[in-house]
Amino acid sequence: MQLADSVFMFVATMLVWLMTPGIALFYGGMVRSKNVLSTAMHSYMPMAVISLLWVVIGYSLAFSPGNTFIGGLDWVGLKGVGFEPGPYSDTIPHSLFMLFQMTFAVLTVSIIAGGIAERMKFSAFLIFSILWSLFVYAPVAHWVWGGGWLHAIGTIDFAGGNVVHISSGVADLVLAIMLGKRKESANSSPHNLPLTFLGASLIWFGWYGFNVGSALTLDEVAMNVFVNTVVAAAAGIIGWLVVENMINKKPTMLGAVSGALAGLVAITPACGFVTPSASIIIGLIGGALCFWAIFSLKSKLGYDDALDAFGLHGIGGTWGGVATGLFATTSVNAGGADGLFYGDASLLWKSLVAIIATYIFVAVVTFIIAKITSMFVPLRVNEEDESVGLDISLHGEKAYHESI
Amino acid sequence: MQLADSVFMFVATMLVWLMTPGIALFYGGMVRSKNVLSTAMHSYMPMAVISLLWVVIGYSLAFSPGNTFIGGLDWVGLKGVGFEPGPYSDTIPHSLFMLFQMTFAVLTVSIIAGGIAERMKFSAFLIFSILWSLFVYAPVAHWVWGGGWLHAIGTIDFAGGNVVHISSGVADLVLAIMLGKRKESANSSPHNLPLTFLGASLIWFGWYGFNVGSALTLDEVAMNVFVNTVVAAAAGIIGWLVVENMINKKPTMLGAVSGALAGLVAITPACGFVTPSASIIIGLIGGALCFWAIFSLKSKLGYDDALDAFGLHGIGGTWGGVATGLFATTSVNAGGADGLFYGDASLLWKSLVAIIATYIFVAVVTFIIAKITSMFVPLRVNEEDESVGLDISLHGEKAYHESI
Amino acid sequence: MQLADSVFMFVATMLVWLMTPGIALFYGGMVRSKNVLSTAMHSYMPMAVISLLWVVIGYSLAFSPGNTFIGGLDWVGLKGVGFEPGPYSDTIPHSLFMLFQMTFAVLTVSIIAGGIAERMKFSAFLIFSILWSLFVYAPVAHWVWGGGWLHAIGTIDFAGGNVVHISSGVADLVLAIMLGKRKESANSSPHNLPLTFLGASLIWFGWYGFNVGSALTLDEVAMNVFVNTVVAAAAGIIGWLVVENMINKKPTMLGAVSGALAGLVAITPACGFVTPSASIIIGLIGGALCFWAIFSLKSKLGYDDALDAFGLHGIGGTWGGVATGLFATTSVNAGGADGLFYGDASLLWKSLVAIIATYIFVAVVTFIIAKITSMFVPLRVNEEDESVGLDISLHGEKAYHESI
Amino acid sequence: MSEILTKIDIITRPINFEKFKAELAKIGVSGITVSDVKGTSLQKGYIETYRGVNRENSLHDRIKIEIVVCEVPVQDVVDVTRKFLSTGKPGDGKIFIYELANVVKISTGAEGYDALKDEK
Amino acid sequence: MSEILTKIDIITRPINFEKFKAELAKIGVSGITVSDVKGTSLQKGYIETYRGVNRENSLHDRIKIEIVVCEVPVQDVVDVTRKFLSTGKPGDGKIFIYELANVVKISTGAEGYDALKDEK
Amino acid sequence: MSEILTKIDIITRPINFEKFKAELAKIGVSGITVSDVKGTSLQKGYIETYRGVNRENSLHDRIKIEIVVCEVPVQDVVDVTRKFLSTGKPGDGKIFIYELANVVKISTGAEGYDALKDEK
Ligand SMILES: Nc1ncnc2c1ncn2[C@@H]1O[C@H](COP(=O)(O)OP(=O)(O)O)[C@@H](O)[C@H]1O
Ligand SMILES: Nc1ncnc2c1ncn2[C@@H]1O[C@H](COP(=O)(O)OP(=O)(O)O)[C@@H](O)[C@H]1O
Ligand SMILES: Nc1ncnc2c1ncn2[C@@H]1O[C@H](COP(=O)(O)OP(=O)(O)O)[C@@H](O)[C@H]1O
Repeated sequence: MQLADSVFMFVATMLVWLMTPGIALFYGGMVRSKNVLSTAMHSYMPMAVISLLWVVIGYSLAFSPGNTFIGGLDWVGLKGVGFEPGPYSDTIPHSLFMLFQMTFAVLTVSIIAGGIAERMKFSAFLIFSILWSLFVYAPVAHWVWGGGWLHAIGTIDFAGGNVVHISSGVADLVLAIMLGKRKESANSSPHNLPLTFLGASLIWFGWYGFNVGSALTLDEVAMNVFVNTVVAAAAGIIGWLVVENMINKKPTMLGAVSGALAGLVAITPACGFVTPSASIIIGLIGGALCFWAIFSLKSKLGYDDALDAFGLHGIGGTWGGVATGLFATTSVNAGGADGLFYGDASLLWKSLVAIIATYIFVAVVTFIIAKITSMFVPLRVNEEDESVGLDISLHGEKAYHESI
Repeated sequence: MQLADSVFMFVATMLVWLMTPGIALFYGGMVRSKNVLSTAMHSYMPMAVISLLWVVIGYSLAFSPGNTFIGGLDWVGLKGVGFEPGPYSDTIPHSLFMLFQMTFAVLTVSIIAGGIAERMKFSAFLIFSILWSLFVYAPVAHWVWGGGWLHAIGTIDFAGGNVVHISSGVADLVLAIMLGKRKESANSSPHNLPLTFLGASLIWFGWYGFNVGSALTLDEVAMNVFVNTVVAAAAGIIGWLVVENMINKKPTMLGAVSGALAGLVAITPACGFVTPSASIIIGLIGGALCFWAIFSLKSKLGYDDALDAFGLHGIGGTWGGVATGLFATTSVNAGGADGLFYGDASLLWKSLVAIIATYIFVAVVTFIIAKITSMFVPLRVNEEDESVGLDISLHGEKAYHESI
Repeated sequence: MQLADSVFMFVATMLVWLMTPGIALFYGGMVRSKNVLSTAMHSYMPMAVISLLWVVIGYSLAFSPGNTFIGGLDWVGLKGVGFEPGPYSDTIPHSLFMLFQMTFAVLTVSIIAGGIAERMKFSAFLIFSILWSLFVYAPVAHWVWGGGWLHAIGTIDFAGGNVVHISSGVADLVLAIMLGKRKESANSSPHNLPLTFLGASLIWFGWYGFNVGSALTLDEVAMNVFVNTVVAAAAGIIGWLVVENMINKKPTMLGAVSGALAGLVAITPACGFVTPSASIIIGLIGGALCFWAIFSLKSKLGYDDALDAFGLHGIGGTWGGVATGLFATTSVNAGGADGLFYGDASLLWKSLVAIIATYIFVAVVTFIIAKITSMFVPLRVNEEDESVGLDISLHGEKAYHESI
Repeated sequence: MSEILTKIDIITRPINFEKFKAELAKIGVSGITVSDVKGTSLQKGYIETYRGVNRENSLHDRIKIEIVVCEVPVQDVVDVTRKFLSTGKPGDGKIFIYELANVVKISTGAEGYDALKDEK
Repeated sequence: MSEILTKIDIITRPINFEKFKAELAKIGVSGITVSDVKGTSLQKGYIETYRGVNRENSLHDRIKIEIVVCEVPVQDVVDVTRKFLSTGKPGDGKIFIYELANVVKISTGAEGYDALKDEK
Repeated sequence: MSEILTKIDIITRPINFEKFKAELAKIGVSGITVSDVKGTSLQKGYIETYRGVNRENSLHDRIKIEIVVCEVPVQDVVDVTRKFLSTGKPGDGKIFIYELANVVKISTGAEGYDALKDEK
């Protein structure tokens, strides 16, 4: 046990915790004013529901010893998860590790809310998110971090590229397609970009806890993660804005903050295994690629990923996984592996296996869960509720009131 | 002295510090746009006035050895409050403990601003808050934490259910009644709920510092507090929304964030003494009860507690005190006590004594202080200023400007 | 190496990091709604550009051993800046010190954005800020902290009065004069003061990392810094509001938050060397003086320092430097010096030399850099773009969308 | 009944609109349009002050209520309005009355009297 | 051509304005003014609820489109509007038609027909 | 003096309103109502771009100034307006002039000329 490590992980947990309200504000600013509260609720409710679920069973399913596919039930109801260090770190309380991981589980669900904005029923999303957390998040987390098969074959994912970003991105895409386009999607501009700016800043802020905290201590690897996270985000901004400026002749504020997040997503799986120079490249390409995906791919394929959670987290996370296979080097982290550019092609194959497996598993199970949910309650609100806005129709509130 | 503890308490102090601007934003979003700056000012000024007062004399009155009712003057002007650990912790600087406690003193006053919104004079609130901090906050804090009589009879209040929440809630209620109803209270909807959402998120964020930090180190008790705080807030959301949905058929965003705060208030006194399962129950009931108090009690009794500081902090804090008497168990904290459900009824009686004594003392002294204040300056603005809005009439500012 | 120190500096770095988005929100709320994104971008882009520049060369120029005027190139590309402690602290990783300092370099540039708001071209500011960071920030930081001549002659500047505040304030003033007045400056009220309130709160929050973190550990000096920072900010609010209330009969919310920042700026250079009582005086005068500078000086001299970065950071920083020369005492910090009120006039002279040298150097080089920039791209947008608003004309975005 | 269409604009302080609406509904008004406006007249303005700079602002928050009537006598609307809104203090506002050439109900194409006579 | 100036106010739901504008441009409308308003009529209101307190709100978000025409026949504008906006459901809105006494173009001082006949 | 009531609507760019108001006060205008509107006419629109999606927006921020006069000659208002607002560039805006049937002052019930002739 090492008190300073515990303090560090307390701080990291706090930082990641703040990302979820950050997502709510980030998303809330991008929808129209008649849907801001509904959107915020989608991102906020996981803080209630998934937190409790995690304590009751989610943590056990994801992290307790089980089979290669999913954890067991040993830690149900936090049995055995107390102050004594657990198997994942000798220096911090097991319960602190559990809370740190809880913030990831909550965040992942709240990211999904991006693609479904402005049309999914609140009750449907609640049911969906509980099932999804149990049947998608817990297994994927187990595969990578809980000793499951992805870990066994030797893939590496430092802070959750697969677990958090690809899985939420793909789930978001599946839901967006199943829900169909928003009626007024062609016509819906972000109603409050300063709110989005604020949310994005809180998300970035929290990301330091997310990435650096994933080292579970502030050692040499962690410090490298810290530097990598800083430069990848910076490079992501530049990557996005340069391409945006080339195509549209305007560098936008929404582009700048989106680029930062793209860079952060991209560096997430790689941050503990690559050098700062590689991080700059990963961030630059991450920013450029995510812009391209949102700008070109989305309009070509025609799905309505309302707030681009797939464009950022899915594409960015995929690139991050590939980049790990390319740029990873044992010179910065003996516990990692060497990537293609350091002479070993196998890591890249493993990364691709991990990515493809995650895509397929998440897509299939998300689809099934959504179908099951729709047996109980329709996924989408009716036309009138959608045109009036979900704030009034589902929650009986309006975000803003002027004098009349 | 233990450096890691100091770092932890630095972090905790920062977190609690942030709750006060959080309150300002939380409240600011709930009033009409013509009063948002005035409301924010009520919550912000304690950061100036009460901070200085604390350094000069407040800390000494609350925490220095004195009699059973109030502290002495030994630590006036921070005399003897330096880097050396003080009597409250061996492992952190005395001055750090003093600053941590300062954030509580500031926050408590800023909570009161909820009931008086949209009609109390700024100057009156300033005078009131100085007197209140000296003659209400300092003694009550001394009773519970400074070695006063409530401590002597064996009541327990981990993070300030009595000191912070009941005292601010009751003071708020007394002022709300003395001020009377807002002229347009029937007609005043929150002008900016995203602002309220943001404020509530910052408050919740800070609450981890509030509760966990009250352990003064990150030991086993502290980790239990951390888990309890997480689950109680989550359960508070669910408790509120379930009841709200039963009654009004709509789960609201304002309800969700209010429920989180209700759960947090309720767990505050108990968090160091109860199990996580008990915390879930305390949070659930906390959320449900506060909704009921605001929904039903307020309209029945007819007072205009504008932003429901009594409904949340008073009612929630009272339930938290009772719950401590019910659920406390020495199995999680040897320094605590066993509650009714663990075989000892005496703690419940002590809790009730503490609650009732706090209610009476705070109500009476708040009333007297408000009366004294009103000798110097009227408590309430005149009708015209109220209808124009306090931002323009008292502060000469408007929160928002459009192009005209 | 001391893990707890590293954790502390991680926290401090996070806190200072948050100040830059805080500045963006603080400034963004003060401009008109047609320029909020442009203003935010000015403050946000340093997080991308200056961060990378810092890693590549800025840190080396500022902190690596060089001559008395500027650092060398030894640490270019972070060569030698790794996990091993560097020359500036034995207890934390060198790379952590580098990141902590990065947040200062970024923040300083983002402060400058205040004076140029609503009229400077985005591309011009980008070019300018890169040059400025290299040719102004790096040398001045080197003079004071990197072993340069100001350090050699014995001036003391705890957390960056000269390096951060005076230099950004003066640069801001020079740019504001070179750009000329905004066309509608007489007519431009802050469009969203709650946003400004939020930004100011984040800035204040971060300032604890800024000042206390500058001690690089949480020792006796650091704790004194913490207390001083708290009370100076509080006193700054009171100083500003008292004078404002005397002159305009209204204590404003914008005044309160500006006063807090004024107090914080003023205490920045002195915080490690003075007593809490002195800090209260420094804060009070800081608040009053900055109000006076903005109220009276600006209108007399007629420059359009749009968001008063000079009024706050320039004037406040100057007063802070002078105050250090007056109030510093070795009784609180053996590594400091005694000021005039403690019997030694020489520190005051040194402070004045430092201030004057910084004014002259920054003013001249800023002017030259701006002139050079204007050879590539005009500094100011054209009339039509200015009247349409920079958000639409430069960034192709509008901050807010209503239903039409 | 002659088909004279009249538009009535009421400019007044922000008010409890729901109550006023109920009063108007009683005399048969079938639709109302409201908007936020700023108004100035003889009331004195107020001073705003930002960082020491004072700015006079003579624009007060007002609302504009537009009512088109045909069947309902204009005088009734004026009377109800005065009863509800008159406080005797400056700023109570004004009622402006215009003639209208025609009204068309978009959904049905009904014109004039019929456009307003919504099927209740 | 007689110089009759007509003002047409359309009150309807928030719509995709750019498309509607294009339709109007086709028949020769040279300028449009739009604003956000709130409207109430026979549609039922909705309930807002804040911390358990229910408040009925019968005001719906509407937009008001103002068009002044001279050359362009009023009936054309009405037709285009009905074609574009009519859904048959309550809330489609109303078109109010007024006569105008004069129009002045500020930049040139041109009046009436000339003020509207912008040089294309 | 014949009691002809006239309403003048000015649609123009957002301006320094206080100065304009002072000019109007000089010629005797006793009250003004202002609101934010969006306007489109022959000026070209601008492009907004959000995450790569371009959207044309032809609506510009405009303000609408409503003035009702009786005593004051309409031409005076037009002249003052043109002098103050004309820049010669497109977008200066238009002045629309209507006849009014009546005005009522809510507080006193005074009508027509008397309603506007505020006791100064
Ligand atoms: N002549 C006018 N033209 C246009 N609007 C007017 C005129 N007179 C008054 N108004 C509008 O009516 C509002 C209320 O009028 P005001 O004169 O203040 O009320 P009262 O007649 O009760 O004093 C004003 O704020 C302004 O918006
Ligand atoms: N008599 C009226 N006077 C003023 N505004 C009206 C009137 N009737 C309708 N409106 C406005 O038009 C809007 C739409 O009218 P509504 O009656 O709902 O449409 P529909 O005729 O299709 O039912 C209303 O919300 C209101 O703003
Ligand atoms: N025919 C019209 N009907 C309604 N509004 C109009 C009309 N013509 C102009 N406007 C309004 O007046 C504003 C300014 O008019 P515009 O034609 O741009 O000015 P200018 O005549 O100086 O070119 C427009 O943005 C629009 O809001």
